[in-house]
Parts: sequence; C-alpha cells; structure tokens
Amino acid sequence: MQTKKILNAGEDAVDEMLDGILLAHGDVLRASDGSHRAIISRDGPRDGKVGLVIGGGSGHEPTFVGFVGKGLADAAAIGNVFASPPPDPALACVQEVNGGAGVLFMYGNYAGDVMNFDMAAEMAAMEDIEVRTVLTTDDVASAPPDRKDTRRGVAGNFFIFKAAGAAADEMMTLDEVERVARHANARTYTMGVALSPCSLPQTRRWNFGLGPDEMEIGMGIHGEPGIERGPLKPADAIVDEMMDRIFDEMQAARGDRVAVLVNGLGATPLMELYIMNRRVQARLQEAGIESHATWVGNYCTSLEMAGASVTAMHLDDELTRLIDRPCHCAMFRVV
Amino acid sequence: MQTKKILNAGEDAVDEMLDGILLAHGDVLRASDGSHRAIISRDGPRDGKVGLVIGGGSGHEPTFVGFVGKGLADAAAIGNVFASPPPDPALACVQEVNGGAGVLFMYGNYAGDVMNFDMAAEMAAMEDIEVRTVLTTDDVASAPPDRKDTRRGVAGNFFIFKAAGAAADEMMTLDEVERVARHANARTYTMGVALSPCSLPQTRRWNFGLGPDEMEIGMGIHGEPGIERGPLKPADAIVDEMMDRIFDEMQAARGDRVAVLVNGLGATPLMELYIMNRRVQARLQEAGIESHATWVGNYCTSLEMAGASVTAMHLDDELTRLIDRPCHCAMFRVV
Amino acid sequence: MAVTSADLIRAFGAIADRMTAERDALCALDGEIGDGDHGIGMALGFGAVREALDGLDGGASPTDVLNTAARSFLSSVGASTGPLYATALMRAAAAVKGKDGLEDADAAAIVAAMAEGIAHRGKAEIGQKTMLDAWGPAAEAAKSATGSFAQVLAAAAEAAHRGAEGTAGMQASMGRAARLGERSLGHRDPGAVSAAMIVGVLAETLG
Amino acid sequence: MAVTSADLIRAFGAIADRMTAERDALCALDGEIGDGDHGIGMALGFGAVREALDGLDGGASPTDVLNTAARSFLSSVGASTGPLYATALMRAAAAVKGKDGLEDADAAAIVAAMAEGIAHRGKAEIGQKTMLDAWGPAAEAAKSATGSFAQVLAAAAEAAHRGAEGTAGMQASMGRAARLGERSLGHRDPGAVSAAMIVGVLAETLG
Ligand SMILES: Nc1ncnc2c1ncn2[C@@H]1O[C@H](COP(=O)(O)OP(=O)(O)O)[C@@H](O)[C@H]1O
Ligand SMILES: Nc1ncnc2c1ncn2[C@@H]1O[C@H](COP(=O)(O)OP(=O)(O)O)[C@@H](O)[C@H]1O
Ligand SMILES: [Mg+2]
Ligand SMILES: [Mg+2]
Ligand SMILES: [Mg+2]
Ligand SMILES: [Mg+2]
Repeated sequence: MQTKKILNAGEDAVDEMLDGILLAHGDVLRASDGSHRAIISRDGPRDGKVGLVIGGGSGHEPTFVGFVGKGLADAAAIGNVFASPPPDPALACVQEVNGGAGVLFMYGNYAGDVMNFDMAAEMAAMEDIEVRTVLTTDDVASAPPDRKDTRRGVAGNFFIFKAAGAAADEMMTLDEVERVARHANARTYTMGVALSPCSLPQTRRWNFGLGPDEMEIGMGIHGEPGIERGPLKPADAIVDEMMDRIFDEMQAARGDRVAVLVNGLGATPLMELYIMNRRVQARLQEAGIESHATWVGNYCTSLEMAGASVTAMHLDDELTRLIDRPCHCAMFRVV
Repeated sequence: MQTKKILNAGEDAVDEMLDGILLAHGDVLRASDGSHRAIISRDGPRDGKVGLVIGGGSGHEPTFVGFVGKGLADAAAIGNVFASPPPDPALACVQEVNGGAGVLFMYGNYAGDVMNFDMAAEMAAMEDIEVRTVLTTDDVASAPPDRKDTRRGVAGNFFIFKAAGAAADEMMTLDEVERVARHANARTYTMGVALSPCSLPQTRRWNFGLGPDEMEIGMGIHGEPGIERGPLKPADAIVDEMMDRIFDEMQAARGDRVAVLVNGLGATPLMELYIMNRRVQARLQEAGIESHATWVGNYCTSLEMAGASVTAMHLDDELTRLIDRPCHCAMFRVV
Repeated sequence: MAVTSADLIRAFGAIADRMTAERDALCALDGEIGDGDHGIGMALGFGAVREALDGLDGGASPTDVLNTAARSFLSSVGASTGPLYATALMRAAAAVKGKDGLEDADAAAIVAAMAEGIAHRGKAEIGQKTMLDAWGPAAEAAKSATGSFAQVLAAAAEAAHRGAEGTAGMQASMGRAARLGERSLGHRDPGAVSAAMIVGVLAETLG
Repeated sequence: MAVTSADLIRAFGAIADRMTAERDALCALDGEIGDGDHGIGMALGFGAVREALDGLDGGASPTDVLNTAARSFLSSVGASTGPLYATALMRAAAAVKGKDGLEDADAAAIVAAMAEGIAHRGKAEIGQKTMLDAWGPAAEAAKSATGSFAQVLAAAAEAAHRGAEGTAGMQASMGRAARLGERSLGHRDPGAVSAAMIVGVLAETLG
C-alpha cells in the first residue's frame, strides 16, 4: 500500500518542486546556469560581501530554499529528498555568489553533507575562492554535551543562518561572519518530538513505525531514531521535557533574552504549535527569561511527519541585532 | 483509539491556542476586554476608517486570526473548532473597531456563522453602529453556478479579505468597501481535494473515512463531503481537474491577470504544493493568462487534513492594487 | 402546579447528562453528512446551561430558568445550534412569562414555542432534514395530546423520535448537508436525533 | 585478458538491476537505523552510471569506464554514498590506469582500491558498522585469494557477505546510526548490505 501524496513520478518530485518554487518566487530566486539544483538570490550577493551558501537534502521545506534572499542566504544547494546535494550544485552556488570576500558554507552536521560540501570546497579552492564551513549542531537530543560537535543540525538552522546572513549583509568580513555563525550555533538549542512517520516520494512507504499512542523524543528530521520512545503525553508535559533539557544546556540567567521557534514537522496543525508556545512562554517567564521574538510555524519540516520542535537561541546584543535585521526571502520575511 | 495530537484537555484547545498566539504576536494582536475570543489588531482600527471584522470556527489557522493586522482585518471573532463564534465576541469586535464609519462583517457562508453574526449585527444596530455583511462563496465545488450564492467560503477568503482590508485601509467608505468585497468575492474561485481526514481535539476520532487510495474532490474545509470520491490521481491530473473547473467559471480572456493561491489543508508538505503550482502556472501560461502574484502554503487549513486547494482571483486594476497593498498581520505580511 | 423551576433545572441537568453520554455518537452521525461536531456543541451547551442554572437563586421563575438556559447555551456554543436553541428557549421563556410554576397546558405551549423559535431563526421548513423535523412533529403531537404534563410530553417525544428516524429518507435542503444532494439520503440528521433525545429526556424527567 | 571494458560495463548494468530490485528492501533496512533512503540512492546512482556508460565510445579503457562511473554516481546521488562510491571508483580507476583490459591480478587491486577509497573519504575504520565492514573484509579476502579474476571475486563476495551480516552485532560509531548508541544493535548496516550485493554481482558477472 502506497502512502498518499500529490505527486507525479516520485523521482521527479524535487525538480518539479523547484520549478514550482521558481514560478512562484521568480522575483526573489533564480536557478544557476551552472546547475538547476543551485538556487540563487536575485538580490543579496554583491561585490565585497561574504557569500552565504546553505543547503542539504530536500523534504525540509521551507528549509533550505525558502531562506534564500536579501539579508539571509545568498544561495542554496538542493539535494534529493533527505540526501545531501552532490558537490556540483554547491560549487555552482559558490561561483554565483562569490563577491571576492570569500564564501561561507553552512549546513546541518550530517556525514553525507560534510563529504559533499567538503569536495565542493576543495574544488572552489582550486579556483582560488576561499570557502569556510560552519556546521550547525543545535539538536541537543542527538549527543551528550561532551560530544556537542557531533550533534545534528535541525530547526535551529533557521536562527543560525539568520544571524550569519545578517552579519554578511552588514558587510562583515569572512572571519567575522564565521565567528558570528559559530557563536550563533553555540547558543542555539533544539529539542524535537515525532508523533508519526513520513514517507519518501520515491518509495511511498512509512520510513519508520510508531505505535498508535507512542511518540519518539529526539527524533531526527529525517526520521532517525531519537533518545527514547514513550507514550504520547499532554502538550504541557512534552514541552516541559523539552524546556528542562534546553534550560539545562543553555544555562541562562534571570534577565537574559532568547529568541524562540516552535516548529512544526509538517503535519502538525498551528493550533497544536501555539498550544505548545503557551507553555514555552510560561516556562520562560517562570525562569525570568525574556522572550525577545517568537516564531511559530513550519520552518524545518520532515515531509508529512507529525511532531514539533522547540528551539531557543540565547541572545546577546549582537545576536539580537542580527536576528532583528530585515530580510526578504521567498518563504520568510523580517521587516 | 484516539488520534495523535499535541494537546492538553481537548476542551481547552482553542483558548490555549489563543493564549499561545497572543504570547507570540502581542506586538500585533490583543484580546478584547469584552471577550477573550475577540482578537483585535493593535494597529489598524482608527477614526473614520471602516472596521473589518472577520471570523468563524477555529481549526483553519492561520485563517482567521492570522489575518488580523494593519491593512487587512481589524478584528476576528473566534469560535470553537469548526463552530461559528457566538454573537458576543463578534459584537465585542464591532465595539472595538468601530471608528464611526461603519463595520463590515466578512466570513464564509455557513448557516451557523450567518445566524450568529446576524444576531451580533442586530445587537450592534441597537447601539447605533451600522454593520453590513459580505459572505464569501468561493468554493466552486459546493454548488452549481446558478446557485453561486449558496456556495461555501474556503481558502479564497484570503484574497477576498485582503482586497476588502486594503480598501478599508485606503479609507474607502462603507459603501465602497462593501462593493469591493462583493466584487472580490464574485471574482474568486477555489477548488479543493482531500486525501485524508482530520480529527477534532475533543473527540480525537477521524471525522470521515477515505479509502487508502481514494481522494475526495470538492471536500469542504470542515470535512463536509464534496462532489465525488475517486482514486487518487497524479498531481498534474488533479490540478488539471481543478483548473478546468476554475477556467470554466472564471471566463478569463487571454491577457487577463490572476492572483493564485495554492493552499495546503494542514498535512500536505510544501513539496507537493509547489509541484501543484508548477502545473497551475503551466495551465495559466497555456491559456495566456498572466499570474500576477502567487502564494503557496498553508493559508486555510482543516486541522491535520491532507489535501490542497487552488484559488484564482480574476484581477482587474483595482483588485491588483488592493492585493499588492502592504499589510502587516501576525501570520502574513505583504511589503 | 405540575412543574416547578426546580423540576426544570433538574430536567436540564438530565439533558446535559444525556448529551454527554451521546456526544461521540452524535459526532459520528454529523461526520457522515456534516462536519462531525454536533455532539460536542450539544454536550458543551447543555453543560454550560447546567452550570449557569446552578448559579440561579431559589426564587427564579420558569421564565428566568429558560432565559438563563438560552443565554448560556448561546454564548458557550455558537455554531448552528447556539442561535437555534437560544431562540427556541427564549420563545419558551416568553410563552410561560409571569408564571411561578407550570400547569399541564404549558407542556404543549413550551414545545410549540421551541419549534417556532427554531423555524424562525433557521428559516427552515418541515422536510428539509433538520432538527425541525423532530421539533415540528413534537409540537403538533403536543398540541393535539390531552392529559397531564407528562402525558403530553410523552406524545411529543414519540413524535420527535419518529420524525428524527424519518430524516434518513429525506434529501437535505438546509444546513451543511444541503450541498450533498442525494448523498445525504440514508443518513439521519444529527440535529433531529439530538432533538428527539431532548424531548425524550423532558418526558422522562418532568411530570 | 580476463576482463574487458565491455565486461565492466555489463557488470555495472547488472549492479544497476540488482539495486533497483533491492531498492525498497535497502530503504527498509535504512529506515530501522537511518533515514530510509539508502536503496533510493543506490538505485538512482547505478542507474545513472549505466546511462553514462551507454554513452561511452567503444575505445574506452577500464580506467575511463571506472572514472565515468564515479562521476555519474556522484553527481546523481550526493548523500553519503555519492562521495564514498565516487572516491572508491576513482581509486579503482587509478589502480588499473594504462591498461586496455584487466588481468587476474587486477581483481584484488580493484577491490582493495575501492575499500581504501571508502575508508579515506569516510574516515571510517573497520568495526564502526558501515559499508567498510563489507568492503574491508572483501579486500582482505581478495588480496589473499589465488586463482582467476572470478575466483578472487568469489572469495571477496563471500567475505563481504559475512562482513555485512556481522554488522548486526556492531554498535554504530559512524554515520547517522552513530547517534543511536545501543539501539543500533541487531540491525544490519544498509550500506554494508548493499556493498555485499555489489561484490556479489561483480563475482557473478566478471570472469
Ligand atoms: N437553518 C437551520 N434550521 C434548523 N436547523 C438547522 C439549520 N441549520 C442546521 N440545523 C441543524 O443543526 C444541525 C447541525 O448542528 P451542529 O453540527 O451543532 O452545527 P454546525 O453545522 O455549525 O456544525 C443539523 O443537523 C440541523 O439539524
Ligand atoms: N563515514 C562513512 N564511512 C563509510 N561509510 C559510511 C559513512 N557514513 C555513512 N556510511 C555508509 O552509508 C550508508 C548510508 O547511505 P545512505 O542512506 O545512502 O546515505 P545517507 O546516510 O546520507 O542517507 C550507511 O549505511 C553506511 O554504510
Ligand atoms: Mg539520506
Ligand atoms: Mg460545526
Ligand atoms: Mg456540525
Ligand atoms: Mg540513508
């Protein structure tokens, strides 16, 4: 039995999606001549500005392609569903956005992405373009604190890319943009929970099983198993578990500020995300932490997976300024 | 077996959601003192401006509450899930947004909403506030053309509210705003398809059944049965069926312009919506119709239903100007 | 005096219990030809009525009871049933205005007022497959029945039940189901089914 | 000459067929401890390899064949397997550089080059529950085997198979599954299973 999807041939899903995206957002985005899987911002890349290239597998929309635009990423390299893009589109992105000040690669910490983007960076070096890399590792569920750098990058990408994109838009140097990106990554914490599986367009089979009253805490955004499987709990209990873990990691003091993202994985209604946000904000208030800005919605999805994640970015003055800076992307705007 | 949701008590879902919304978007929205189910725009209502009040049942988020803000609706009256709000919150909205130039009620054409908003309008009349009503009836699947005025209002709400909200923001008179709203409604056409059911937070049971390879064409956004049930088709075939019907109704000439909304019902990934958009735009190009602006995403949902709708608004110069006018809502922005 | 305010309050409590018990069954009926929430609104509304009536002081008249019920039902429910039952209950309240308690003759007056209120607010007619297809026959039966308050209500309940069952054979031309055309055939109208339950509970508890 | 370029091209075609046949089974394995897409990448990649090799002209050397395979696999797949197999195939191409056809001794050279390429690109070691736990034993077995091209590959295939089966008893410390800790025990590594299939097909088709 195939899962239900609105698709033509499953193999064509990513390219057809990109066609649909360019037809909807041609004012903001274009495909590179060098690779139709390299999506470039029409406005943003410019002489003397550090180019910010993000990317990864498809199936997480609006991540990554939706965050390409003035003030955020200059380009995204797009892979197959849940698969890193090969080096070619990443290299095409570099060539398109290189403004002579160097290029920064930012993407989630997955073995496949690392190998492919590293190959692209080596190829760029042969063309005398300096490319640096900052991996995102915000998923606190994916490894203990002493192996923080092995963690996965998930919904917190959104904040981390946003901070780096704003820094580049402010015309910071490559050194500075890299510093900001590492700093933003170090201060961003995400915990997720999955309620139901997703299915790949090519196979149309559920890619994992979950009992009818189970949830998986710490599930990855490709359906990778998480920390533990347990009975589905009430919203407040789920959020409490997430916030306890995030507070543990963040070590924020009373009076500190955070930016919050309550993110849906694809099939969870806004109603449920806002119910979660109510508790997130209550927990922050209780801890004396100020919520500087809050986003609620589907920002980093796993196709039609049901579930949600909570991200907190521990702000300082610089990060606050960068998060607040306007940006204009196809699927996200700050004004 | 209960459906899986991230909830506390099902009965509290709507109020907890509103709490979460106000905590996230307190810069744009506030609750009325008169009714916590009356959500008011902080910026927008003003002396001499026609007040635009929208509303209806919950479970369609970001419709309605997400479209409250400067340049769009001044307030929304919020009902229980899939249930019209009672007269009280609608009356509270009227009192809050009345700027002396009259108030327009706009909502989807459902018996329950009509009865409740009509009662509120009668109560407002007793306070000498003039309230007019324009019902949205964009769902072409819900009745034949000769009974167009009995049709349901669905995702096309978004364009119709947008046009009327911009008209009010331009300080048009109540007569003119009403005219614009009726005109916008008459030129807006939606066709939807459902792939899977949704479940109410209070019962947590699927509210209808669909076979594992079936889809329902013309399904209502509360799960009301549609025109026909048939086997799930490829994306292009689904879109063709929708566009044929829309073209039939719209009677646009070559060179005409439309605004397009490809809307997800809740559990359908952006990937699938953009694949649909690809075909929508191909069909428009083929017909020589210009796509002036395109929105793709979850704008009018049915909780966690899987499925999608396509809306076309047949633009003229006035509607184009109004659709393009900036607005600043909690869950939607035009800049 | 056949029926006191306290009796009415008890009857509303029994209706609330019944609607809570039947909530999911009514939702399932509504799922077939509507949006699947009828039981939720009915249980919520009569639950709110019970709570509001708990707060009434001892001297409340039957009219006070019915008006309080109308207001609390409306403001907790909205939906289609809110205005319909609120209007029905307000009409019933008006029909017994000025009385300290109800006589046998008031049974028919109340049921008829409910039916009229629903018809007025919903602009519905008999045969359109709505709750009026239970309340309408109930009112007719009550008007032609003779005997005690309880006997009149028993006749009304019997007619409401038959009316609700009969909606399965009707094609809807009012409410959400009207857009279904022939696909509405074979399914009972959820509002008519809950209406028959309400009249049934009134017959069991009053008299 | 034991093996010609045409033989190699035929072997890649057979690998493509096998990966397509096993696509869903490999995805299911990956679903248990990874992200459920391993079969998709393998089928897609070797399908692209077959197509690219179809376009090669008659005079292509084994090195041309292997380099073409590397490039087409990489640019169609990405993922983890793209760089791993592309590097492996490029190393194999280098190992037989300058030859018009392959001798018996090249069998071990190719398998060993593949294993080294994977280890280099993936920074992986034996025992970490990756495809190297099939390719590594295959290389060892090939190096110590004697006999024809086919016999060497048969020994490699046998070792790859045993290696893949053995991954079920390993706790992953590389790739996606590494974050699972003990929960990865009891499941075979999908990349090792597909690697064993590849070596198996090579043994069946070459020689
Ligand atoms: N215009 C009307 N007149 C009388 N009864 C109506 C009318 N519209 C709907 N109803 C009744 O309301 C019932 C549906 O109630 P409910 O499900 O609670 O509301 P909604 O349709 O708003 O979800 C229908 O079964 C029908 O009996
Ligand atoms: N660093 C590595 N070294 C060797 N093999 C690896 C490495 N990382 C992953 N693999 C192999 O890749 C396989 C997964 O491939 P695939 O599912 O196609 O890619 P992805 O993990 O990107 O979804 C694993 O089963 C493992 O055998
Ligand atoms: Mg993958
Ligand atoms: Mg309803
Ligand atoms: Mg209903
Ligand atoms: Mg995988």
